Amino acid sequence: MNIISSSNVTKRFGGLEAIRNLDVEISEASITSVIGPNGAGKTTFFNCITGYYKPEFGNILFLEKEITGLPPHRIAEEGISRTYQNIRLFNSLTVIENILAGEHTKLHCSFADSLIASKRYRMEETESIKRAKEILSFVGLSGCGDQLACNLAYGAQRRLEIARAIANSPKVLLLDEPTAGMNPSETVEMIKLIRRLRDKLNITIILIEHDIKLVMEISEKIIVLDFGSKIAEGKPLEIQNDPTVIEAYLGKKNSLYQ
Amino acid sequence: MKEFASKLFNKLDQRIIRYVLPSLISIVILSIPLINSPQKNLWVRIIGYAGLYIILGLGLLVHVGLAGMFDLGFAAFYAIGAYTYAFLASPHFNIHLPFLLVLVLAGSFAAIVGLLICIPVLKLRGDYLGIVTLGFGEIVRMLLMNLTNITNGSQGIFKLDKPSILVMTFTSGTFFYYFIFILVALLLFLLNRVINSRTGRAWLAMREDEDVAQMSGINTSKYKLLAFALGAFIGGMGGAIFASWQGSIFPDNFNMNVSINILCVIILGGLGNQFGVILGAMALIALPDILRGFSDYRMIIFGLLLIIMMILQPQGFLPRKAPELENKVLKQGKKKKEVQS
Amino acid sequence: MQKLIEQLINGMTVGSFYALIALGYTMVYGVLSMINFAHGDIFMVGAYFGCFTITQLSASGFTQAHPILAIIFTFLAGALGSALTGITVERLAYRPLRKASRLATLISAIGTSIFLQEFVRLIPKFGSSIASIHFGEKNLFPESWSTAITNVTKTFGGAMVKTYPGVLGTAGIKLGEIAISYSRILILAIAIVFMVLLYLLVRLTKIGKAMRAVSEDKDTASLMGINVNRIISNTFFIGSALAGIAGVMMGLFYLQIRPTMGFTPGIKAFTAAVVGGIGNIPGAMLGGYILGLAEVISIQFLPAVYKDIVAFTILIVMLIFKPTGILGGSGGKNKL
Amino acid sequence: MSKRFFVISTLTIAMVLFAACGGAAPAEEPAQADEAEAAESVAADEWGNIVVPAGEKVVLGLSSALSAGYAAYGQDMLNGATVAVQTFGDLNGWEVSVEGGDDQCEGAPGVTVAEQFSANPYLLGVVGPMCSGTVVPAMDVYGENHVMMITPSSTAVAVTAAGYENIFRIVANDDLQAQVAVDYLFNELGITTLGIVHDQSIYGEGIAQAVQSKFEAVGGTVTGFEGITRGDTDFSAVVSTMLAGNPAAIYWGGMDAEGALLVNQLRAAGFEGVYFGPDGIKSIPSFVEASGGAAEGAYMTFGAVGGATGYDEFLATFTSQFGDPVAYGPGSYDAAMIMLNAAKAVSYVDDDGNLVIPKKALADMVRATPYDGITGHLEFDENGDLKVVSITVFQAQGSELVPVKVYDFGG
Repeated sequence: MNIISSSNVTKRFGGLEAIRNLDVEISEASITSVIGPNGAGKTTFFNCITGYYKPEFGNILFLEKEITGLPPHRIAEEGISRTYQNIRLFNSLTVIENILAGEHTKLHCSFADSLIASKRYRMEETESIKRAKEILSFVGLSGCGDQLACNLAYGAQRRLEIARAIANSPKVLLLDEPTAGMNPSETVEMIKLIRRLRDKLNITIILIEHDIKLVMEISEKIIVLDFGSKIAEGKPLEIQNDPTVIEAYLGKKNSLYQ
Repeated sequence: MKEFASKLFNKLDQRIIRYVLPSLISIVILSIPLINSPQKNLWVRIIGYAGLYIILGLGLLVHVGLAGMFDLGFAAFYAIGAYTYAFLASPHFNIHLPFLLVLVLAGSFAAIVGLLICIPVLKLRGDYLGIVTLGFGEIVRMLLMNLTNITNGSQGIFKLDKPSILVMTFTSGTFFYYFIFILVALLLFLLNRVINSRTGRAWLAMREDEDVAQMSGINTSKYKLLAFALGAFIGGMGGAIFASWQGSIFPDNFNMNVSINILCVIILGGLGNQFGVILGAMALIALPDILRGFSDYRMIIFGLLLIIMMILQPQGFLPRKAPELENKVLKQGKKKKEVQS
Repeated sequence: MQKLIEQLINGMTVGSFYALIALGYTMVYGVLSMINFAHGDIFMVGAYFGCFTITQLSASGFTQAHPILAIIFTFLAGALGSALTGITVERLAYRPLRKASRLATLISAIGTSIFLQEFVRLIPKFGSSIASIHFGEKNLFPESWSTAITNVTKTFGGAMVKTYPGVLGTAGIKLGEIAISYSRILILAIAIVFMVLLYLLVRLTKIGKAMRAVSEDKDTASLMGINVNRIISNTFFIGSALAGIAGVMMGLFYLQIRPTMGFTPGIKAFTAAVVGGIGNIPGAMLGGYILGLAEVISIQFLPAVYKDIVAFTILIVMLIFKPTGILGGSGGKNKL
Repeated sequence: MSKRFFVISTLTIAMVLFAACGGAAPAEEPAQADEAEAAESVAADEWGNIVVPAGEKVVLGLSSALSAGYAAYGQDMLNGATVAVQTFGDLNGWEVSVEGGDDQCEGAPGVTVAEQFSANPYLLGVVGPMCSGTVVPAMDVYGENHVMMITPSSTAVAVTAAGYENIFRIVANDDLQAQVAVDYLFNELGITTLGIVHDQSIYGEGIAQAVQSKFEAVGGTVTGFEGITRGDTDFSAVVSTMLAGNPAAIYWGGMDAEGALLVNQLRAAGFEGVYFGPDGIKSIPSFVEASGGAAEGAYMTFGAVGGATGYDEFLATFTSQFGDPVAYGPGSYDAAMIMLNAAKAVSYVDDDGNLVIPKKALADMVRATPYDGITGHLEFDENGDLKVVSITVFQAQGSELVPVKVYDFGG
């Protein structure tokens, strides 16, 4: 069954159409890659799903439920979270605090609770911190929980961003170039992590990626965007052999394997 | 062995920072009015007035330090609180409500106004919010100045009630001194809880990156409003205390310099650190009075000190110290295990 | 009707001052994204340099002989005085805080503002105390020097209001019912000329391009081989010079200057810069004139005391509908 | 975390409860919150004595704006008091020193200065505060600590209305000044239409309101009542709204800086009528100079008549050190002199060789003895206001301010 399905979504910036009549179907617990040349509208598509942009036309369904035009925080509550192309952490907060902030939608104690330090407040605090630690060890960051986020190494920051994103146990996770700027070994780690996210936590993964090798290796379905519209879609092998894709995106066939 | 020693020392160190120092400070602060010297009233006045600015600073801290909402017009809430007191506890309208009640009313009224000004500007950020609040602050002052038939305009309101709790009426500065510092302790206590809660972290996240905060599921509008109302509430209470202490108020008491001073207090103290505010207030409000010896050179010295302090300590005296949650949890985990076994 | 037109002209005059000062705010904001709170006082310093110059020139009879030249010299002195103050302030009070949070810089700027005001006020005291430095019986300076120092400092600053000699006069032209004094026309002209010059400078010249590059992204700019520090100094130089010119204009037109004269115009100009979209040069000019006109127009309908209320209300409403100012880009996303 | 706060807050509460016993006591009767020696010599003087040991200086406090906006006037007052102390010499063998307290013309700092002075055991009394906005909150402190206070400049009616026996004023209050202004405008100059502009300050708007009501009372018509913002420089908008009502005279309620700008812009806009202001604009040279000649012929009221007995000597000493007095220098001189003379009369040296000044006696002496100062004949009524107030109307002629009519009240 489809966890996310968009039908002819269109987003304009002034004159140009960043995405044009985009129909996309993402099946549950799958790993899907969105690829395409720069400016093909990949990130814009993410921004439409997460509610940062409101598309002019079309609608996006999440588990058969209309989420188009909902404010971002509502969509996050529904269970869609994301990471960012250029890492955006809460830099002057500690690693754990970043995750705790990510847990926001899972917690319920109100301002008043915290004022009077109600039972719920105390329990939630301990609970949330425990969960945060579990997440830390899941992404392999345990031990640096009390460092400031900005002091982490680059790869660790990427992982922390994912940790924050999964802190409110989402159903769908949008990864915007998760391995950008990583060295091969870090990339391998990241691939493993992404797999585990899906296998262990059963999270549907949609990722934007330029590293074709990675894409081919990891994804069960690939969506190719060009100038804002979908030009191809299918299993990695189909995409590799799809003439339009080769034409529009990959140029020469063998460049795939560089 | 050596390790153990250093560990022990660290522990002691921790203890000192956590308990001994604050207790010492509070003892010193609390015992000032008890010294029997002609200088007493002066110091009660100076430190007490600094204490008032701690309260205001904590209010603005919620706006700027926690929620990251640049506020250049905080004096407005201070003024609203003060005038609420003047209306409800003075011969002006011949209403004389009890002190504590008016205190809460002043805060609430300031909070309501805070909400009203905040709602339309929720989308504004950074300096744009700053300039709007600045304008708002000025507008409030000018309205106080010009709605003569309500506020008595520039001529101010005199003979405000001295606070009376139960049957006792207090006239001495000593009362205000203690009252202010009890309130400070209470505020510090509560704010600390809030900061280390879901709410507080939502604010901090918002301050760090509003978009990401929202896409992490934080309803930024709601938390902005909450922060603004809370800050305004604290500011309003401060205003009421000021009014009852000074006994007469004029619109000029709430000009832009007041807003700027409060901002200096929290930045000097260290943004996002509620204890920094104490140091900031002491430095900023008490300093000019301590510099009185320099007579008419004092303000130029004050200006210089501001620059130097910022260059030496750009983070302020006490930058925010994040709680060490990871270790804390470890401890608790162990405890649980012990219980089980 | 002709009242209204006269009012509009008044508004334009006031607007010119706001606009000229706002330019400094907006340029500094562009390159450092900081609010230079001391800008209003740099404007004040310029007025004092101008005042000193023209009083000396008048005393020596030069003004009477060549009024035009005298006025030009005065403007030069004011502009230079402010400009030098500006770069000094940047070097000493702001540059050490380049990496710190913008609020830290703000406080430093506030400190600078207090310092400049008090300094100008206390100059005579400093002068006399310097003049009277002596070791044992021996004075550091010979009699003539010390008197000179004392006099110069006395004529330069002090707590008392200083006054420009009224060189512009109140003569004017009458277009039918409408009376416009030449001085107002002069001010409008000067302001507009300098704004156009600045605009061309930033658009066309190499240094202008460098400035825009720095305001886009310091690091990249420095990678492109631009000396960021020098560009920032230049920005302060130009912005402050404009403020100095505004200061001299204010002195020539309103005659009196005082150490605290910078505050109100400073705040108004800052407001104007934000209305226009801070960091945006044409925006600053536009904002200045909008604010100036808003003030006078409001007086047509409301008591004068509501002037500023109206001005600020317009500001707020405008920002609610255009959160980054009229010509502003994405400047609103600046974090604290 | 919160544990630590628990510790502190409980500690706080404990301390407070314990302190409340000590703290509440002065609350009932503030008189006890006074110097230590109050106790021993209460018998001699119900307000206690000022006891200055040999070798110590008697301190004369002066509260005014010594920094920022109004520093020029504040400094002038300080200079006046300094000259007074110089001319007076020693007080029964004790040296007198002037101590300036910078109240910045604002309320809160003014109260702090008041506490500072009240805390000084060797303080004789305080000249000032300068501004009404300072006096009103500060006078409670002076009153409750029985610190002699004489203001040479604050004209707010409220000052002496509070009924403190130790607070005096040697300048006409707003009402009298307004009365004089209105009388001179209406009767002397025969002006029936008046426009009023004020600076929205406690002082300026206060006197402007008084003028408005009094002028309407005598049957004149007020054509406009507008306020300007202090610190602004362009009043042309107000000017043209004012002139729209075309009044025969404009009354300015405020200080000299804005006053000069206003008259300048009025004249530039072609206003030929009378320009009239309160003591706030009687400052030489700034008002006349700053107006760029526009102030020529302008009128102003001022309490102090220069040229009274001894004024020239004062002027000589003053100018030799500080240049020309700005405004309240002479008044400040007289205020100081009154205090010093009274102190000379009531003070005595006790057995331990201390100079003793009984506070109540000092206040009574000041009230009882008239003094012929350089600003005229000064004699107090029971409120501490002048019994006989002489207000002089000055006119700017050339660069001089020439007295044209003297009004005497009471007596």
